[in-house]
Amino acid sequence: MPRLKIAIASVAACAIALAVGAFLFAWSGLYSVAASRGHWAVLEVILEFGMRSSVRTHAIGIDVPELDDPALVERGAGHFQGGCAPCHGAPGRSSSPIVHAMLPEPPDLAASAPSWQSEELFWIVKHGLKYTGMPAWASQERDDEVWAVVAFLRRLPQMDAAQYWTLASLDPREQDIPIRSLAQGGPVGTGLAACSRCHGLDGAGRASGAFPRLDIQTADYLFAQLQAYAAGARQSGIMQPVAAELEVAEMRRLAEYYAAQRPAPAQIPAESEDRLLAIGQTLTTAGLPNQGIPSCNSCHAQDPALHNPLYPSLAGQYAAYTAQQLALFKSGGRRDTPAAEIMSVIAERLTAEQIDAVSLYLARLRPGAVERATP
Amino acid sequence: MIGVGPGGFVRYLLSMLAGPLIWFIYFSVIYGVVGFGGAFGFAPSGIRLFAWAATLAAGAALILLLWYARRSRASIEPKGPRAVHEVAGFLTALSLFAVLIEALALLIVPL
Amino acid sequence: MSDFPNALPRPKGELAELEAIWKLPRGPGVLTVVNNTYIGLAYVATALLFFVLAGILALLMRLQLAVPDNTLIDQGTYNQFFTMHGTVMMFLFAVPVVEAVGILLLPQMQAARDLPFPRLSAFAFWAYLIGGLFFFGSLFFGLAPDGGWFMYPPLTGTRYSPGDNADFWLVGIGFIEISAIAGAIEIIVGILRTRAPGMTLDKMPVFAWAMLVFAGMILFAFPAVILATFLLELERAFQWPFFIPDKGGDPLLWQHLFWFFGHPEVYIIFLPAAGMVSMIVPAMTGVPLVGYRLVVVALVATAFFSFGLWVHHMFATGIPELSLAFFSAASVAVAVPSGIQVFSWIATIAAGRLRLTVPSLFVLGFLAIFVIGGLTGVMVAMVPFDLQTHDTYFIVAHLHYVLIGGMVFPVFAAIYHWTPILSARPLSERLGRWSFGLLFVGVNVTFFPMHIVGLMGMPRRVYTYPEQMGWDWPNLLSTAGAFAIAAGVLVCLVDLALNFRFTTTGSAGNVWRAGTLEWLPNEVYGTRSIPVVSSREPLWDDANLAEDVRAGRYFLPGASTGGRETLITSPIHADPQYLLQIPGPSWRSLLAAAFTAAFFLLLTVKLVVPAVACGVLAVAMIIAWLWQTDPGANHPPVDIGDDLVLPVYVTGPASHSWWAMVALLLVAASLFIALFFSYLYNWTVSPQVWPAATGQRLPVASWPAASATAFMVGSVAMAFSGQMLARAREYGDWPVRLGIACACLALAAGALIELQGHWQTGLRPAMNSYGALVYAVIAVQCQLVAVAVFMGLYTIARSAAGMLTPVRRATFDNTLLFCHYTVGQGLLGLLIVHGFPRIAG
Amino acid sequence: MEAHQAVLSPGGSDAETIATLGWVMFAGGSAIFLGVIGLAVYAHLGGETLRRRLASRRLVFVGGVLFPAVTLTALLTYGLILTGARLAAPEADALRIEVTGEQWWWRVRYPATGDAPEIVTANEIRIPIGRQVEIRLASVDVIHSFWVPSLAGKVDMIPGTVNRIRLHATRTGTYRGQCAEYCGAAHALMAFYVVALEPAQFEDWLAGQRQPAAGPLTALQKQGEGLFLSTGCNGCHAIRGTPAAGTIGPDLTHVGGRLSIAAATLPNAAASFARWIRDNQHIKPNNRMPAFRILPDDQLAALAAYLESLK
Repeated sequence: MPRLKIAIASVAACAIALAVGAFLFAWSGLYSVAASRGHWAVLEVILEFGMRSSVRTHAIGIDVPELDDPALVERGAGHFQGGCAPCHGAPGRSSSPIVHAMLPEPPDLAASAPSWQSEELFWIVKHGLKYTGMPAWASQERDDEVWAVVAFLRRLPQMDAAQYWTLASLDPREQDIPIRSLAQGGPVGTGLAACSRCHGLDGAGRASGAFPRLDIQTADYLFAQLQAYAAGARQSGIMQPVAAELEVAEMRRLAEYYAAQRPAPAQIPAESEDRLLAIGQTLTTAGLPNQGIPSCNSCHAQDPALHNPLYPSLAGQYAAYTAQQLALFKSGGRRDTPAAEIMSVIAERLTAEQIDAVSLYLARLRPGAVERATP
Repeated sequence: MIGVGPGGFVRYLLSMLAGPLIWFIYFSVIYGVVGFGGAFGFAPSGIRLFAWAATLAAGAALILLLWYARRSRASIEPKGPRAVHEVAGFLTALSLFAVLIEALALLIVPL
Repeated sequence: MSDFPNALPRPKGELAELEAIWKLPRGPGVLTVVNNTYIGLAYVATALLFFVLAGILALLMRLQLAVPDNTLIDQGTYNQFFTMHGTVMMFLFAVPVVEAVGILLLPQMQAARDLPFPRLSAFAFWAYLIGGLFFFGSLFFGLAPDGGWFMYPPLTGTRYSPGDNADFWLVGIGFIEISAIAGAIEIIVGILRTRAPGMTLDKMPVFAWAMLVFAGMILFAFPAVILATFLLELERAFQWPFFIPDKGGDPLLWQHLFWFFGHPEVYIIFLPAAGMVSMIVPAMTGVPLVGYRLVVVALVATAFFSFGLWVHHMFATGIPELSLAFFSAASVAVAVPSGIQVFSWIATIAAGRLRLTVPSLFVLGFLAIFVIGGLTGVMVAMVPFDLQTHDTYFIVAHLHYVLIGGMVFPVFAAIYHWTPILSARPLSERLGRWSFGLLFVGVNVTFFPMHIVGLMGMPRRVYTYPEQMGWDWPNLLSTAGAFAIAAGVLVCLVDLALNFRFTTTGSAGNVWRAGTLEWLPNEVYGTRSIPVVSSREPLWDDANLAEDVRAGRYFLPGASTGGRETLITSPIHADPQYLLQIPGPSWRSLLAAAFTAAFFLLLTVKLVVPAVACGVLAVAMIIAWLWQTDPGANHPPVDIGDDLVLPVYVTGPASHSWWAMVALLLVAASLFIALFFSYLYNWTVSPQVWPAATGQRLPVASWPAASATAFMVGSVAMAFSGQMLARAREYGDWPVRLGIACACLALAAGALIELQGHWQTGLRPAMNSYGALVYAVIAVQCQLVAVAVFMGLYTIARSAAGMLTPVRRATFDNTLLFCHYTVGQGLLGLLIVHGFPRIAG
Repeated sequence: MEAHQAVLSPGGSDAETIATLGWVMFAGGSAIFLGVIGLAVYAHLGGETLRRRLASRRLVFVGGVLFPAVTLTALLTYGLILTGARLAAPEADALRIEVTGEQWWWRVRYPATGDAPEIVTANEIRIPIGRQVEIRLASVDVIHSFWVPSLAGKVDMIPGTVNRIRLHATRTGTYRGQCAEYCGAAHALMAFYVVALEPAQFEDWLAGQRQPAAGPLTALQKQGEGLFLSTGCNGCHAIRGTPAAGTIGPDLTHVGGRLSIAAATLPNAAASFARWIRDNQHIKPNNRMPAFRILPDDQLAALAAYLESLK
C-alpha cells in the first residue's frame, strides 16, 4: 500500500512539474509564432495526422446527397470564384504571393480535393479548420449550399480553365466583368459585378435553377431581401458575404436596376407529368383547404392590381429554385424574417411531391400573367 | 401431507370463481350483442330478446350455484374446502346482484 | 405444539453455513444481489423516488395554475408535465411500489426463504430502474410525451405528433409493463407455492390474498394496453391504420383497449393497499380482522367487476345509451365490495382497542379520504352526472381522493408499520404525526376545492384560465395545499433519513405485537426455520413461536442441499412438496436487464444498429442466465425434519416453473383476445374496408389448410419428442432432438405460409384497417413462433450438452407447453382471419 | 363579460335535470360520509356494549352489502331513467346546427333551410330559448369535446363519427363553453359562447347573418379591405360579399359582431384584431395561423379597423 501511494505521489508531482514547466516556457516567450519559418517537420506530420483524423471522425454519419446535379455544381462554382479562389486559386489562375506566405499554405484544391471523401469535404467547408485560416461556412443552417461547394469540388479536378470560367462567371466572354459591368451598369455601382456573376446582367439567373431570376421581382422585394441577407435574417453563406459589403443606397440602386429589367418569358421545362401539373395548378389557384394549404395566389397574386410588394412573384421562377426554397421553409432553414414566418407555416404542410408539383407549375407561368381559379 | 395436483387446484379455482365468471361471460355477451348486434344485422327487438334470455340464463345458473354452495357447505373436509364454499357462496350472491342490476338497466333504458 | 420437527441442539456450523450461503455479495458485486429483502427495498426506494419526481412536476403545475393568465410555464412544457405526472405516478410509482412491497414482504409473511425466481425479481427491478430513469430523463431534452397519460389517437398519431415524444411513451411504457408482468408472475407463483406448511388459503394473510388478486388482474389487464401500444407504434412507424378513420380505423378502438386496462388499473393499485390496511388494523387493535372471508370475497369480486367498467371512461363518446347503462350498473356493483372492506375495518376497530400510532393515523386518514373518493365515484357512475363532470376538475378531485386516499395513505401507513422489521430502529412517532397532519390537511385543502372548481366549469388539462371565470380562489387554495402535501412528504423523508437503518440482523422487531409471520425474527436468509402454521395470526396463538423458529426447531433449519433453497408447498393446503434450489447473485440477470432497457430506448431514438446490438447482447445474457437454471435432481431427497423427506427436483405440473409458464400463457391469451376484439371492433365500425365491400381477394382455402397442417405437425412432433424423451435410455437423444427440430421447422413454416398466403393476394398492411389487422394477427403469431423456435433450439442445445434427461426435463416441458399454446393460438388465428370474412362478409 | 359556465347554475333543461341529480347525490353522499365517519369514531370511542355489537360480521354484512345494495339500486334506477330519457326522438321543429371542432376553434354552420342560404360562423352559437336545438358534432383533426355546462352535459367530437347533442335553453343569457377533451397544444384556449335569445331576437339575428358583409365605409376600412385581399388573409378566411372565400380558417363575414375573437380568447375590439394578426403565435401558441409581423403599423391598423367594422 505505501508503495502504491508513493507511485501515485510521484506521478502527481511529475504532472505538476510538467504543467509549471509548460507555463514558464509559454510565459518566457521563447517559442516563436512566426509564420515565416514553417513548422518542424515532425510537428507538421503530427498536425497533418491530427487534422485528417479529426475530419474523418467528425464526418462519420453524414449522409451524402446526390452530387451530380448541374445546378449544384454551378451554384458551388459561383460561390467558389468569390469565396474560395482568392486563397485557393482557380484553374488557370494561381493565388496571390501573399497567400503563398500563409502557414499552412492554402492547398490547390484541384490537386488536394480528391484525397478527401465527400462527407469530409462537407465537414471542412461547413466547420472550417482551426489554426489554418480556413473559415467556417457563414450560415450553419444552409447545408444545401455547403453541398453545392462540395459538388463543385468533386468536379474541379477534371476542369480546365475554360470550363471553369463558363461555370463561374456565366459567360466566357465576360471574364473581365468588373470593367465591363461598370461601364454597362452606369450608376448601379461595383456591387453589380458580384450580382451579375451568378444572376446575370439581365437578372435572368441560370436555366439550371442554380440561381433565381431577379427580373420578375419588384424593387421593394429585392431591396428587402438584400437587407435580410446582410443582417443575417435570411440565412445564406453565399449571399450574406455579398450583401454585407453593400451600402444601403447601393442595395436600393441594385434592386431598382434588376426590377427595371424586362422579364424574359418563362422557360418551359422540356417534359413534365400532367399529373404533377394538375396538382400544381390546384395548389396555385385553389390550395388544399383540407390540408390547411391556401392557394399560392392568395399572397403571390399575379394580378398586378392585387400584387403585394411584400411578397415575391413566383410566375416564371425556375422550378428547381422554388422547390429548393420551399424545402428550406419546410425544414426550418428559412424562417427568421417576418415573411418567412408566414411561408414556413404553409410549407410545413406541403409534401415533397406537392413541392415539386407546384414549383413545376409556377415555372411554366408567364411572368406577370393573370391566373385565376377555375370555378 | 400429500400434495394436491393442479387438476385439484383448477377445480378449486373454478368452484370458487364460478359466480363471477358467469357474471363476466354474461356481461360480455350482453355488451357484445348490444354493441355489435346492429353490425351483424340483428333487429333491435331481437337484440333485446337475446339480452333478456342471457339475463335469465345467467340468473338461473347463479341461483343453481347458490343452492349447490349452500348444500355442500355443511358437508365434508375440515380445512380449506369449507372456506372455499363459503367464499364461493358470497361471490355467487354478489354476482347475482350484479346480474340483477344489469337487468334493471335492460328494463329501464330503451335500445 | 410439543413435538417439533427438529430436535435441539442444532449441529455446530449449521447457522454459519446458512449465513454464508445467503450473505450479500461484496464490492461491486453488491449490484448482483437477488435476496428479496434487498431487491424489495431498492424497488420501494426507486418507486418513492419517482413519486417525489412526479410530485415535483405536480407542484410546478400548481404554481402555474395558482393565478389566472399565468405565464410561468408555457403550454408545451405544461402539456409534457401533466402527461409525465400521470404516466409516472401510474406506471412508475403506483404499480411498482405495491409490487415492490409484495416482493419485500410476501416471503416473510409466508416464512419462505425467498421468492421462487429471485433473479427474475432482480431483472424486473433493474429493467424498471434503468427504463424509468431514461423515460423521466426525456423531460430534460424536451422529448417527453405530451399527449396525455391516456395517449388518445389521432392526437398521438404521426400527423398530429410528428416528433419522437409519443414514441418515448409507447416504447418506454410498453417496456415497463413487461417488467410489471414479470413481477406479477413471480408473485403469483410465490404466493401459491411458497407458503409455510399448514398456511391454507383460508389462513393466508389478507395482504397475500390482495397481492394474489393484484397479480392475477395484471395478467389480464396489462396485455390490453401492451397490445394498444404495439398497434399505435405500428401505426406511427409503418402507417398501419388501426386508428385512422379515413382508412377504416377508429380512434375509439384505442380508448376501449386503453381503458380495458385503465379501469382495472385503479383497482390493481387499490387492492394491495386495502390489503395492507387489513393487516395494519388487526395489528394495531390486537384482534383478528372481523369478516376475513368477506374481505377475501370483496377482493375477488372487485377484481372481476372492475373488468366491466372500462366504458365508464367513455360515457361522452356517443356510445349507445343501453351500453352505457350496462357499464353504469357494473360501476354500481363494484361499489359493494369496497363497502364490505370499510365496514370490516370499522368492526375490527370496535372489536379491539385501536392504538393511535402513526400507521393507525394514516389508516384513519385513508378511511375518511377514500370514502369521499368512493362516494364521488358512485356519482360519476351515473351517466348524466358524468357527462357534466367528465374531464373536469371534479374528476381530478375524485381520482386523487381515490388514489391518494386509497393508495398513498396506506403506503405511508405501511412504511411506518413495517419499517421495524427492516430497520434497527422504528421511525419517529413525533415526525410521523407531523407528516400525517401535513398530508391529511394538504390533501383536503388541495383537492376538495377542485370538486367545486370542476362544477364551476373548469376542464382538466388546461395550462391557463382567464380571470373572469371565478376559478382563481379555489386554484390558489389548491396550490397552497399542494405545498402542504410536499411538506408532509418531506417530513417523512427526513424521518427516513434520520431513523431508517437497514439491517438484516437484529431489526427493531415486533414493536406493534402483531400476529403474522413477517414479525418473526428475520435474518438475511429469512427465518431460521420454517414454522408449521395452524392459524391466521400464529404469533398470537403461540407465544414461543418466535423463539422456537429462531432456535431452528421447525422445518429446514439449515441449508440441506448446500445452496439457496426454499420450501415448495401445495397451492391450497400448503403441504410440503419439494425443496426448490434457487439461484443466487449473478451479473447475468442484471446485464440482461440493462441491455434490454438499452434496446428499447435506443430503438425509440431510432439508433437502430446499436439497438440491435444491445438486443442481441440482451438475448445472450438471458440465455446465459437460463442456462444455469433447471439443475436437475443433483441432490438426493433431503430430510427437512419430522421424517419428512422431500425431493429437490420435480417436473411436470407439480413444478413451480410449470406454473409460471401457465401464467405467462395466460398473458399471451389475453393479448390475443384483445387483438380479436380489435379485429371485430373495427369490422363493426368500418365494414366498408372488409373484403366483402372492397372486393379484396382472400387466399384460397388451401393456404390456411396448409398452414394449419404445418402447425399441427409441429404439435405432433413435440408430443413425439416428449415420448422419446421419456424413453431416451432405450433410443438415445437423437429422436428427441429430431422431433424438436421438426416442430420448429413446422411452426415456422405454418407462420410463413400464412404470411405468404395473404401477401400473394396483394393485401398490404398499410392499405386499410382490415389489412393492418390481418397482418397484426400474423405479426403476433410470428412473435410467438419466433419465441417457440428459440426455445426449441435452446432445448436442443441443452440436450446436446447432456442437460436433458428423462428426469431432468423441466426445460423440455416448458417448451412443450409453449409450443402447444402457439399451435392453438395459430389455429384460432387462422379460423378468425379466414373464417370471419367468409361468414360476415 | 358575464357568461355562465357552471354545472350548478343551469340555463337549460338538460343541465337543470343533472343539477337536481347532483344535489340529491351531494345530500345523500354527505349523509353517508358522516354516517361512516360517525360509526368509525363510535367504534373507537363508544361504550363497551355498543362497541361489542358493532364488532361483528353482521355489521360488515349489513353496512357493507345490504345498505349499499339498496341505496345504490335506488340511485341507479334514478340515473337510468334519466339516461333513458335522452333517447327520445327529436322534436319536429328542432333547430339544427352543425359544429365542427378544429385545432383550436369551432366552426359553426346553420344549414340552408328552404331558400334561406347556409350560414357559416365561428366560435359563437346563437340559439332561441324554449326550442329544442339539435347540434351535429364532428371533428376534422383530433378528438374534441363540446361542453356548455350551463346548458347540458358534454359530448365528444370524434374524427370519422358524427355525434349529436341537444340543447334546450330555458333562460336568455350568454353561456360559455369550452373544449373538454385534451386536443393538443392550445387545448386550454379553445372556448366559445352560446347566446340564448328570445325567439324574435334570434330570427332577427339570423336574418342579419344571412346578409353579406357590409362594404367598408371609411378610407381606413377601405384600405383594410384591400389589404385583406392582397396580404393573403383571403387564402384562409372568407368574407361573403367580397372575393375572399378561403375555408381553412374561421368565416369572418360578421366577425365584428361576435362577442370574442380567437375562440373566446380575446375581447372583440380593433386592438384585439391588430394584436392577433401580428402576435397570434404568442397569444395562442401553435395555432394554425401564421403571425403576420410583416405588416407595418399603419396597414395593421387599417386591417383591424376593417375587420371590426364587419358587424
